[in-house]
Amino acid sequence: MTNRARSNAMFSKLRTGAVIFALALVPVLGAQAQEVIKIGIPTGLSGANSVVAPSVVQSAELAVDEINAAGGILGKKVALEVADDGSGAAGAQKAADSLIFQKKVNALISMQTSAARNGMLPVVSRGKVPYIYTSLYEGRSCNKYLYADGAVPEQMVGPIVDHFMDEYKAKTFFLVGSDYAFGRGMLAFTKAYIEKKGGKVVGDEYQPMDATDWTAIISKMRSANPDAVIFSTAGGAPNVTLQKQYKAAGMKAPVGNLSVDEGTAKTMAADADGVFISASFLTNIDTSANKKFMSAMKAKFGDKLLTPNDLSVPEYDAVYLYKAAVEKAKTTTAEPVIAALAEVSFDGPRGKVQMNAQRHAPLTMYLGQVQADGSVKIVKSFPNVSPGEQCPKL
Amino acid sequence: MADLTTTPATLPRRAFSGRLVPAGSIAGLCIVAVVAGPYFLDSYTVNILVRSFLYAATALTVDILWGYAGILTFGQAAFFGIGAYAAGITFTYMDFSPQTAVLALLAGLAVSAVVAWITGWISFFHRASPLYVAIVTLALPIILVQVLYSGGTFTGSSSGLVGYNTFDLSVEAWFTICGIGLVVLTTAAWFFVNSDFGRLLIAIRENEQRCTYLGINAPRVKILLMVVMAMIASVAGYAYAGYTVVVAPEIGSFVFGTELVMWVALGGRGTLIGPVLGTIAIDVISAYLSGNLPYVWKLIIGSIFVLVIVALPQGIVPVLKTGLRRLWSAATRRDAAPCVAVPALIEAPEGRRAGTGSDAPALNVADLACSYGSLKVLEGVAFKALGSELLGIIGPNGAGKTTLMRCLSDGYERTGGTVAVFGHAIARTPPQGVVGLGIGRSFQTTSLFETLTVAESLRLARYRLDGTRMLSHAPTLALPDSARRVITATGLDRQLAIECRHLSHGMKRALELAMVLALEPSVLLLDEPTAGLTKPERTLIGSILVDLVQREGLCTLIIEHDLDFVREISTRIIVLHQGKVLLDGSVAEVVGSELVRTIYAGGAHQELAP
Amino acid sequence: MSPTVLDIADLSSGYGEAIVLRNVSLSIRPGEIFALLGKNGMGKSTLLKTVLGFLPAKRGRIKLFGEDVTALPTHLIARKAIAYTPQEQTLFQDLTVEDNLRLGLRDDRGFAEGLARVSEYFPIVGKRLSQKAGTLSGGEQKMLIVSRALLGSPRLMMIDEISEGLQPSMIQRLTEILLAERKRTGTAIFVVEQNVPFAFSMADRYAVLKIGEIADDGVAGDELAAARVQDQLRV
Amino acid sequence: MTALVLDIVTTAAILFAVASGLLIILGVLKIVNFAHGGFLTIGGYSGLVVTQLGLNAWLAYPAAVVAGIVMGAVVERFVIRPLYDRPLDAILATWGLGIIIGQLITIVFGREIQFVQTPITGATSVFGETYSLYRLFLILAAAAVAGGIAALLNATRLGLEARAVIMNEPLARGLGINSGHVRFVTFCIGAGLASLAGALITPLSSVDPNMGVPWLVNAFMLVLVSSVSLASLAIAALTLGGAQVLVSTFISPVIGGLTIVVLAALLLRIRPAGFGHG
Repeated sequence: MTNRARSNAMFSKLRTGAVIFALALVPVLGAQAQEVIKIGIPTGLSGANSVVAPSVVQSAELAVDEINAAGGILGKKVALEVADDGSGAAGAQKAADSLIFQKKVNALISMQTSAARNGMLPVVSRGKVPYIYTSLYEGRSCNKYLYADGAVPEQMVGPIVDHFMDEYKAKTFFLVGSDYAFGRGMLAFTKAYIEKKGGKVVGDEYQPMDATDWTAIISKMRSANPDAVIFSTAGGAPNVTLQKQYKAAGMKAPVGNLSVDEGTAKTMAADADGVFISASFLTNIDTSANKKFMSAMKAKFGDKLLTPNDLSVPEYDAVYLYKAAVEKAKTTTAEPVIAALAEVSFDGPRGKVQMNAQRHAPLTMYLGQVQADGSVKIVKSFPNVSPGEQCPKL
Repeated sequence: MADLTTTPATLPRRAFSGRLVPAGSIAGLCIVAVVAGPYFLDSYTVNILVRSFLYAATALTVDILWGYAGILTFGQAAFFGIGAYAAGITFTYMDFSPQTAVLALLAGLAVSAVVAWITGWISFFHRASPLYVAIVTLALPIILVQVLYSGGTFTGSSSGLVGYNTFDLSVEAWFTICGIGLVVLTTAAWFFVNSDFGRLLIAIRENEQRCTYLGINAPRVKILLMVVMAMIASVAGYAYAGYTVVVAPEIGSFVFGTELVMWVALGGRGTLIGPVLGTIAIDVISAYLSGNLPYVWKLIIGSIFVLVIVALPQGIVPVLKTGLRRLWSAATRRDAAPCVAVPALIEAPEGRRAGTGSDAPALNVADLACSYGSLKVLEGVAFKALGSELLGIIGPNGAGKTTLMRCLSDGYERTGGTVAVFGHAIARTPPQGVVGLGIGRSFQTTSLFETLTVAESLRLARYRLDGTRMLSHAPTLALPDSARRVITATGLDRQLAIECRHLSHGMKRALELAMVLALEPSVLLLDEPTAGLTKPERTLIGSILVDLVQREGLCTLIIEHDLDFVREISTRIIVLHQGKVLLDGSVAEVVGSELVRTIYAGGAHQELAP
Repeated sequence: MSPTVLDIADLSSGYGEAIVLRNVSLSIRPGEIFALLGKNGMGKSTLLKTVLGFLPAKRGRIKLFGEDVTALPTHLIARKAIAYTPQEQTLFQDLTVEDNLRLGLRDDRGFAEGLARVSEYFPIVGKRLSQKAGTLSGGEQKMLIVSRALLGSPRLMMIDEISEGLQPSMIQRLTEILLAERKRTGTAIFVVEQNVPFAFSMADRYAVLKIGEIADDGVAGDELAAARVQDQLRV
Repeated sequence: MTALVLDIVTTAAILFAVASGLLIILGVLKIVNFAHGGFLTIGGYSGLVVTQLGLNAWLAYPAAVVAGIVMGAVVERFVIRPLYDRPLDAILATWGLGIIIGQLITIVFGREIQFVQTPITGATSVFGETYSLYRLFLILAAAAVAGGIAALLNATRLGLEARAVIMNEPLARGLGINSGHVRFVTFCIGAGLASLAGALITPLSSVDPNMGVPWLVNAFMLVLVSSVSLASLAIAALTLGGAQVLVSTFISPVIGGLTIVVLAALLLRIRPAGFGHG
């Protein structure tokens, strides 16, 4: 190639780039056209949460479709704005910046990592929009604009630990988590709970959120030889790699997993066979509300349906809870909507959900066990479990 | 006397003072823009720009390190992270107050300075490869992130720290503060890189080895620079933590470190304004586009980056600038680069020459050996040389002549024996230290600084004795008499503003000699000073050398192939052969030696015609 | 009539901006032994490096076997049935003798036959095949270099200061081998030397290079020329 | 104890397999290929394609090698070739290339984490310890890679020419070796090896578009301390990888993640030749 030809090629490439910029700007500029209620969904489309995030978006899409088909909220259509938060704090800040200040959403409703949620909260405070957090999490995240409709340790840990102690006569436990707010918080509660019940924690180990090599921890587990192990990693890759490597290492102690959802369990199938999980939602819940929800999801997404799970279904509930609150407050203005959110309830696939316990919701919990085909069998249910002390000051 | 002058192909570079006014007015305009910005921009853009400004300030430090001093660093992200975490941790555990705000700032500065110093100390040592610093600075953010991870709940591990109390400032106030900060920083950086000291950085980038032989402690200069740049990055990180109220491992990560380098490369390394504009443009555009075209956007950035590195290594801004300048001169029919003033040459004070008054021989070499693995290049070399001696070193290829020069000028080179300069053993002294003992060395292949002017090159040689200015140019250039004579005799004094790469080969050799003389050495080591010169040029250099030795009493060692030339100028000749001194004697003795003749002509076993 | 083996016309070359060779012209005919003489630093090696394409010609033209190779990349020039032995770093020190020899051919065909042939000249080479080249003595290394050059039966050999540091007896032996090889294959040989007697003992023609220019040239046979050249090269 | 030894050996095997492609490229081309992470990713996704097509899991390995070689050929021709004289720029350009590869994969396969089937599942008993069969298989795989490279270098004409180019490129060219061609082929093989390594490591974890990046730095460090020798690389992988396992097991996995980088950087400071002799 001659120099001239090379520079020509380069300029044509640059020109192509410029055209793409220009095209990309069109939707940005045309964004604030029609009067709609916009719900922002910053979620982990990439990174650790990318395994579950698409199912969260599906839940929200069904809720919005149903609401719009029934006339919207206060007569306005509802629109979704999805943004990738990269499953981390910095990405979540960028996503929230964009959703709140650029897309001007009326509320944020999303399942995110704890890191992302914490990272976003200062932006939410500055942007002053209601924020419903829909993930199960370590608890005690309190902010004027924040509500949560997922499960907290008080609701999740008991069923698994009790089951191990009763059915497996487990005395010694080994805990493994991802080193961030969720992993640490969940396992701190678990440890206290086990010790309160007379069990012993023979080891607790943490790895960074993006770690995928668990060799050293598995060999520690091997030498500690516990009666049962409990995992609480970030969702997605860490979860799956830990489970896979645990299985491949030939470890036999029963596993309780506080962060695996049914969808992820399904993709792992044989690797997760026998794992106990604790959830406020399982696809097999035998209620008419759940059956209706499941068939609506199947109808809407067909082949593309991602298994609804304990991380995605609260998103569906939360969109309805937000609708009820706006209708009660008769406005989308933040302050009245926030006040109304504690008072409204929604009867959905998880049963009746109302976030009236210090910004959190009492929930019906299920102990499930993953089967060889990846489906989850309900072992026991625990109605109306209280989230306990979460945000006494709010 | 012959004149080495050739008409330069290009005009001299524009002077500093000529660009002072435009630079000042551009800075002023920028300040007006950042003050007025919040009134014109929507809140989202203002919000994004605050972050971009802080990134740009950090990119600026990468540019100074990489673009000017040639230190490819991935580590500035770590210092940004240190500053940010200093704020995050302090405000989380000690709450926010004016006192803790100052404390956090100072803590960030101190920690990054110490870490930078250690990094520099590890990276920059005599004969370190330029790749090594890239490796160490690559490791730095990785180490920082792991340290943050292992901090558990104290550092918040993967989640980082959020929600601490911080400065109670509006986004607009942050915008103005960060904007002004960036303009001031960029302006200061501009003065810095265009000062005499900035030229020193470029010299180190272009030819560090030559710098050390000019008595410049390049490792120390680089460590200092790294410390200062780390502190600036730390302040940017501190502001980031104060503004965003979140610190997470990502901001100190290796990926952020590489992004900074990418922004600098795209904008144009070594241009200051390029990296600043590049960073802001890319960060703002990506904030707008990443939501809509997340993958495509990163793909475009990646592709442009590769394209720029391959086809436009100087980056985009310089290309635009050249285009604009061409347009400008076409429109105004005026040349954009006016001729400018150069520093006035003045007489350097006398008497700083090392070894004056010493009784010891200027150079005392005993049992010198040098080997590479099993290959013995020099063995048992011993000789003394005195002031006013012009010692010719001759010998066939591979006899070890250049290695001898190396061993005399760098304490790390020899593998055995001693070298003493006026009675001081050079021990394991790096070249910059040996220069301090009074040795000046010129190189076999011309070793200059391509983009520095003649005056700047000479000033560099004076750095050891006269120091340098950090933010401006000295109006005068003091040179010893000997260097001035070389300059005037060759006509270099009329070309002080010409960049070295535009000089003719002969002029380069003359400049090289003048630079060595500007060091005020007592012992001069010249490695083929006349290689590649024409006959008249050789004669001129030869007469200058003889004059120098006679007038100033310099001890001079000269390697030459041209035996006629050596014969004409030397007072004594040493013949090296296969790493040993074969003969050490007067010119007549050596020239008359049968032994030398056979070595040079090869036919050891044949009778030769007289 | 077969074309000139090597034809250099008006060649200028050097390193960077320094010009080392100025307007050099010379030509070598098939089967001819041509000696280029000169002191250190006069441009002899530079000339060979330019012919091989290691250095770009600043001016002029180089033809090999009638074909213009001035702008050709080194490896293509080297494949034109020529064998080049540089003055320094002539062997792969960490490779075995056998590997060094194999690299003298473009592929492994004909290796056995070539090896048998050069082993006749230098029996030691055939006996030390698995030894690292770097562990050979200086003289043995020279034998290996020459063996590698002879292996491919080239039509032109370019040999840069092979005699340096060699025993007189070894030089004698080398002269005989090169002459025998020319007789066998008709190869042309371009020797670059400082050792005038060695060069003149086999050369047909010679040229003397002084500061990058040809200062003298002629037919090598006569005693007067030898004396004159010797004088030009002495201290 | 047995498990610890096995952990060290298997970790070293994985590191060796991952770093070998980088090593031969650095050796012959004198270029640090930061797109190495991208090539690992390509290998991982080759495995994913094999999984998605429902083919035999063993096919992932040849598929990865082919994909790596093809990609390597394109990259060498258009990006690497102009940068032979600018090694620092080559680091940057190949890093950018890694980003491009990651984004292209994202566009084609989506950015979520996906899983690849494992050709060997389960555990076996080794000296009384239950141990992952796949990790044991990786020891074999690494040995095969090492044997393959050694055979290629020592028993083929190309290997001989490559070694000649490594040791003394001008002389090699003077003997008629087309060093450009040797570089091209070497780069392709290096890319193929990287891709194979990517396919080998994915059954242990998962594939995502940035899966190669965490491996890159460790591989880079190992290659630098082994000064372009296959044997030294094996030693470096065993000692530094062993140190990593020990630190992870007895101190903390987080500090363990630093071990290779820190030890390698210090080693290079003290002894620039690393584990190589020189």
